Amino acid sequence: MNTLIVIVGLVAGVPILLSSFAEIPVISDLAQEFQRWGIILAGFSTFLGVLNLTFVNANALRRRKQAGQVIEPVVVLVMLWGLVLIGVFFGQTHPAYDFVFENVLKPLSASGFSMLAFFIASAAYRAFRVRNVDAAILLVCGCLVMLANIPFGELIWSDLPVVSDWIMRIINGSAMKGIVIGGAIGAIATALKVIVGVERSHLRG
Amino acid sequence: MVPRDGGIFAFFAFLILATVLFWCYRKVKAGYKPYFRQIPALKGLEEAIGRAAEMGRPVHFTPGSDGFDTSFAGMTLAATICLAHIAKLCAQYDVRLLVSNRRPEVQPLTEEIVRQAFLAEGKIENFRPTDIRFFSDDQFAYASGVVGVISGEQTASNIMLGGFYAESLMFAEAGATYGNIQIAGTASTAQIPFFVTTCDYVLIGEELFAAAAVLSVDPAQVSTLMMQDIIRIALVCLIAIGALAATFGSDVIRQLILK
Amino acid sequence: MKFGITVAALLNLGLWSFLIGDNRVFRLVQSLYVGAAVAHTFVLAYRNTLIPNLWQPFTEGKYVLIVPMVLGLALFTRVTKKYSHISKIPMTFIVGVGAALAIRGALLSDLATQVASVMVALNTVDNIVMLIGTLCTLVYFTFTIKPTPVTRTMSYIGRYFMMAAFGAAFGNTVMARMSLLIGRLQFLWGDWLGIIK
Amino acid sequence: MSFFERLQSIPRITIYVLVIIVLSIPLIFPISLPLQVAPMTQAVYDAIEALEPGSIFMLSTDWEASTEAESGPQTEAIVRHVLGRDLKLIIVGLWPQGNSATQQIVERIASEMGKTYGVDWVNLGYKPGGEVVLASLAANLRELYSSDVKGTPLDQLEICRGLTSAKDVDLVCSVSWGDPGHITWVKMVQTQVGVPVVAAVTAVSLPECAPYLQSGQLLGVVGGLGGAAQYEKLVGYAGKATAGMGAQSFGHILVLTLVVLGNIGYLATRKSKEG
Repeated sequence: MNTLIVIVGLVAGVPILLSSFAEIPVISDLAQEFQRWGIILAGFSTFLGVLNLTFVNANALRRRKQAGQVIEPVVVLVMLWGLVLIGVFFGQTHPAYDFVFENVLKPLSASGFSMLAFFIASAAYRAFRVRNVDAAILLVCGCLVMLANIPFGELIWSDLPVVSDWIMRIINGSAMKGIVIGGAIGAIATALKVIVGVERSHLRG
Repeated sequence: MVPRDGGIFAFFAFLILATVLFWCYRKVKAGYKPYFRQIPALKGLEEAIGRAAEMGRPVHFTPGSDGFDTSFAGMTLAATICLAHIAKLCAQYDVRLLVSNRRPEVQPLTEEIVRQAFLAEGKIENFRPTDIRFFSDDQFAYASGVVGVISGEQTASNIMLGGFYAESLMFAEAGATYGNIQIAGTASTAQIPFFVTTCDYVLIGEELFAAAAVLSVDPAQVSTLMMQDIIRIALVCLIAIGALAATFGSDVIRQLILK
Repeated sequence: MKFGITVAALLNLGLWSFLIGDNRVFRLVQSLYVGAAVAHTFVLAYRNTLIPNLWQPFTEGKYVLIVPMVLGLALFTRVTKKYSHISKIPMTFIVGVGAALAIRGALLSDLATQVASVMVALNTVDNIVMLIGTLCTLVYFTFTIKPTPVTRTMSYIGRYFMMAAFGAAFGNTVMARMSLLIGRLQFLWGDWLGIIK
Repeated sequence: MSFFERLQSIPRITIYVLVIIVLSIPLIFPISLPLQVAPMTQAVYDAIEALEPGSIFMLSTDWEASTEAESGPQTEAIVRHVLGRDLKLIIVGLWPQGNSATQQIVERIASEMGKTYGVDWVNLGYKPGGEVVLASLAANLRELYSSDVKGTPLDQLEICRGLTSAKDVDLVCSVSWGDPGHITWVKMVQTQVGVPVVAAVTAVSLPECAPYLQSGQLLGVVGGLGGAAQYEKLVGYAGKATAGMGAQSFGHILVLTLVVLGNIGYLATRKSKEG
């Protein structure tokens, strides 16, 4: 099994890696084919999401202690499988599917995230403190950027947009560059270890 | 065989990186122990779990939003390595450890790690598989699940390592509200500000990977760290030379890199 | 007032009830959302990937696709206790492909192009600051090299550059989250109640 | 409890209610504010203006409905510009909900502007896998996309006639909320096949764009709701983004006030404790 896993990792990774450097007749075609397989497997793993959610909720139903705990898992399962079946057999354009997407999924997705506005306001009030030099720099830059992005900012200080733009482009840009370049080295090292099979903790469990 | 644009540099850069990595790996395997910079957040872990023990309350841990199939897989990996250490400490201190997962594929891994740690400490009877939870692949459901654990289980410490998205704010805020000692670590740059402003200890960016390497004592991890440092310093020199050359009107180094 | 919009608005308020505290309505609404979100992702993947990229070419004679099909099905052994080790094979494949692509992206984009783009002539304040910031941030993240006075200073400067960047990120995030709430308020006050036109 | 201590302990719910009230006032009683177009927004507009009519413009829907408030108006403004310029609009996507939502947005705009599906625009749909999808798209687009979102083979769609490989795409715009998204496009398509990329990102993702803007890997970026409002101004209409700018300003002022209040209290109590 272990050898097999190392072989699969090498077979999957090496052609794509080699074709990153040059167009090599057979190897580049193989790399392309493997990439398409990767997409197909990603497609299968979306069904793994469906299966997992089903099992989790089925287990919750089985382990329930009171009658009241039935509702949520049942709602999840009905919604999940109802939508899966309609979607698979009739497609997204089916009125029921469209209704759920437009009036349940989309608004709930947006509403969930919009709650972050409340949380951020309260976090800004509670947590954003000038505790030390780090926090002071963070605070000043954060406030400058926030102020500069509204028309009132200019009224307070006419050069504010220029300063904010400079912070975003130069200060933030150079720090991000350092992070991106450093991150790239780390990413390459980790990926290399994955391909040659040194790094395999993700297969545990 | 036609080289791609930038393929020649990419090839040699890859060769150099791979060689340095291999060299470091051999050296560490042979018993070389490199110098390690102090990472305060690691001390913080002991403090956080120790306090949970004093208070008789659980510790909460989450390995973040990413699995192993995205470009952030490294963070999840580092998080699980740190989890092994955290689980060991929890087993030693008899602290209940709650783990919240977002990714279905990470769930069994975290469960196994915690089980192994409790087993190794001879405390397997304290291990409860139901404490290792999977909420949902969905970001918000996962987020509110974690908030629910922090508020419902009255955790004493909240440890968040891995890849995070917008949910980071909710976790950190919940932890702060319930007076948790909070430790966070992520390389998701958009989320670091929230952790810096709400947590007691933060592993910024690659400090997370470094922490994992220190904890794992695994030659593969340690040698990666060494290799990264060598390449990093080499790049600093290269960039400085390249910029000086550009100042005096020579574009040679730049052009070489883009070959 | 359309029926659908009222449903959406009530679900929205149900979700927001979480702001007061975790409650039954919130969990119910959230259950609806979780089920729908996971289903939608699968339905789209099924219709846009599994059918056109797997099933159609397979039935048209591209039999080599039996390999990803079997690998894909093997992925599902993950939900069983007994056979979950089989899923390691497709997992390794996915991770292997992803790792190779990560190397490709990192080498060409983040290493080559980004490194080259900092090698600028040091003839403006912007360029000098940009260079200092990038180099100091790089030095901050060294862990196994004994610090010298120079690298220690660079490391400090790097940390301050990063804190400034994180400040900018915080400011931007506040903006983003306010925008999201504005979108919902436009929906509630406008599309639903018709107070704003 | 002293005044300063009280300053530090405004209840959570009070803040929440304040947020709703402060954001709602300018929505219900609109105020008009001057709007300056940022250079990076202008750059996106210019990149689209520079394309000849009939050029292929690929719009990638890399967002979820969570950020619809930002990504929706961005999509709308850019699509209006693109269809108005008679470019061929090809939609792909790395995230599922954004793709379905974009389909609805474009259907509405297209019927308003008298544009035909399959001739002026097409949706090739969401595919899972992130960077694998884009690597595959860069290598062999036609093998990856054999049919559109409705199942029609690409060969039967007039719009796809000039589209044989990724190199035929004249400009990519990734409307993105994170990863996979605009950076994935840069890494897997821009750097590999040289197709120019612009992006419309949530304000959260804006700081991460700076290095790629500086290096020219991203030609321009529309950032957040503010960027969308600027783009609406460039295209010449006032949509949801413009309408939201007053509330946006009020929101920032509220948060700034909260930060200042909290810190005054914090510093004052810390001083008195030290003293």
